[in-house]
Amino acid sequence: MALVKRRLKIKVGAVFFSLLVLCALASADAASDSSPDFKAMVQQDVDAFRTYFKVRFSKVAFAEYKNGVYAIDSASREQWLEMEDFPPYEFAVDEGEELFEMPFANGKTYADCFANGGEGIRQNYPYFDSQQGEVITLELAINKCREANGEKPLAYKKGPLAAISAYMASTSEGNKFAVEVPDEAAYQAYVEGKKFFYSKRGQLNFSCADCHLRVAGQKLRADITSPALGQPTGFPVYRAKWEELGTLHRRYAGCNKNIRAKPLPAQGRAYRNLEYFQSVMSQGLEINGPSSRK
Amino acid sequence: MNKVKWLLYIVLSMTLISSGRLYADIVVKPILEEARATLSKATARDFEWTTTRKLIKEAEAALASGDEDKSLKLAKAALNEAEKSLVQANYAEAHWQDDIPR
Amino acid sequence: MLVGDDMNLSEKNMKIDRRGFLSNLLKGAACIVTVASLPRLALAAWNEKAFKAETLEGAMSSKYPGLEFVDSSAIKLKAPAIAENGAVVPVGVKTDLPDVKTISLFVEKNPSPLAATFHLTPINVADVSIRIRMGETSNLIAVVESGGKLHRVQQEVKVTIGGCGG
Amino acid sequence: MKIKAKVKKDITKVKMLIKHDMETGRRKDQDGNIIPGLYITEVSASHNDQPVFYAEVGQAVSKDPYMAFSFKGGASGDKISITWKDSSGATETGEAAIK
Repeated sequence: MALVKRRLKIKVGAVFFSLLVLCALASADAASDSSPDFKAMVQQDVDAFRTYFKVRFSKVAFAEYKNGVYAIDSASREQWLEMEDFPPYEFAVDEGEELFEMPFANGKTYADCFANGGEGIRQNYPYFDSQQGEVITLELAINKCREANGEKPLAYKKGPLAAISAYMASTSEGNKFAVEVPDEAAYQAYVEGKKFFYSKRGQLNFSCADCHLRVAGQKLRADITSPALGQPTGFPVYRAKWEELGTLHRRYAGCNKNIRAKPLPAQGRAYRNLEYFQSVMSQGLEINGPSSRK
Repeated sequence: MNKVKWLLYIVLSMTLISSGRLYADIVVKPILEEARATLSKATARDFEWTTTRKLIKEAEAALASGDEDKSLKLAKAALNEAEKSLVQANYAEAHWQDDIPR
Repeated sequence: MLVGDDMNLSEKNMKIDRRGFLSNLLKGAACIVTVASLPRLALAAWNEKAFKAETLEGAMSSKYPGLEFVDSSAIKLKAPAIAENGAVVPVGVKTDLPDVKTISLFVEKNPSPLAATFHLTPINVADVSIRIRMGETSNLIAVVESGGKLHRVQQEVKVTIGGCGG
Repeated sequence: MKIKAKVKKDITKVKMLIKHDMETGRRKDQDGNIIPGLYITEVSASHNDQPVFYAEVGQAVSKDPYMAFSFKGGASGDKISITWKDSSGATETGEAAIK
């Protein structure tokens, strides 16, 4: 409702005025939170985010958002189902399993680094490490595990690391995203990610939200954009465009390039915070990675 | 007499300026320098565009090959982009909350 | 150290050299021998001329010389109207026509239009599928050889380039 | 290679996924050199050592080729064997039991 009102105002031409009002509203929001309850603030965001999509796509069930654009586009969904029937990423999952089980030089394995031997835990990533003061994604944790055991880190966008991540996701299929924002430091990281999501970037001046929230489901150039809700659930993905498996941060870099913004480093702080925000927004949705995308 | 002297000065300095090197030093290089400095500010804020660095490189190449006019054009374009990306960063800082569903 | 090993692993999976071929032969000796001794297979070797033809007409006439085409509604060609990505286009061909000997798929505008030929025997159900590449928007043509005739159906598949991938 | 075979109402459906780059001979590497063509040309399958499928394919088949076919008969536990050959003459055979 507020959105519609705002649009009207812009149409009328009172851009400046409406922005002023919004700024005032935003700062009023911030000022009124003298004793912040982070969990409640995050929950409010989550609810508003979900409601937005519920209104936009009233026929799409919440659980469906784990399927990306295929949740809202029936024509491409059919092709996607054909791919998922015998998906090319099955090779990568096997490879990932082999790598996962292969002991390091010191005799230990990945299983020693993770809770529950690394099985069925994808939904708990990323999490905020209060001691380190940073967001830990699954891919970062895999490399931290390697380094703790005297091995070289793997490249973050594709290849062996993507395969291991795919295998770990495959053992977690159906588990629901359970990423939380426990304290103030975590909330800072979450807000950084949120800020990235809503900030316009690149020569084309688009934010993540422009394509995947405001015009989600509409044709942008040749493609229908996927809804932001549930975006991280299916990663890593095998993209037809890549003809191989790639991680979420590889996709972020591709998105940024599309809007002519210089991509930021995979697993750098900015993308990790973005993944954190997106995963929090997707809480309650099932893990179904790896999956195939166009 | 005085007028003639001034005219001579002007003609002389114009020839000097338009004679490649000096023109590059006085006009093109400062703009390029400013473009670089502005871009690095945008980069530091994670708002660099994929197109700007290319423009700077092209301007440098044109300068090296002695095409000052082309270089000036590219340097100006680069500076323009770098400034816009910085404006974008500032805009985002002030307005990123505008599109949040509430 | 492990990085290197990872590479080897995938290479190992990928590389099937002559030696690998030999050991595979030994493993699957029985089946390969029977396959090779089948008259049908002895007849149908890879049709290089048809696969290397650069025009639709050239590919069709090399594949099915001297036979006439009849447009047929008895063939079900399942392909997307708009391909998600030209690199992977899922295609299925089904028919109730009797005595199907071969099913071929042609992509008119591909550099080499013939994509595949499936050879069927009476034991088969005429229902095949495959994922193919399409370089650009093009007609996709399915040909079913049945009862000494060639039945044909075609459909346009749009391939979009330059999208941001959703 | 991965094979999935399932029998339903006396009809066995066999699906396969083959790990192969299917280089068309038209792609270029990072230095702009053409990557030589190397693609699967033939695929054959047998059921309990009896041939049930044969396909000739070309460069137009996607990377990591997927194909499926069906035949009458076949019972749970029967052996399906699939062999492919590529343009360099390399081959691979894979086996699976019908489910």
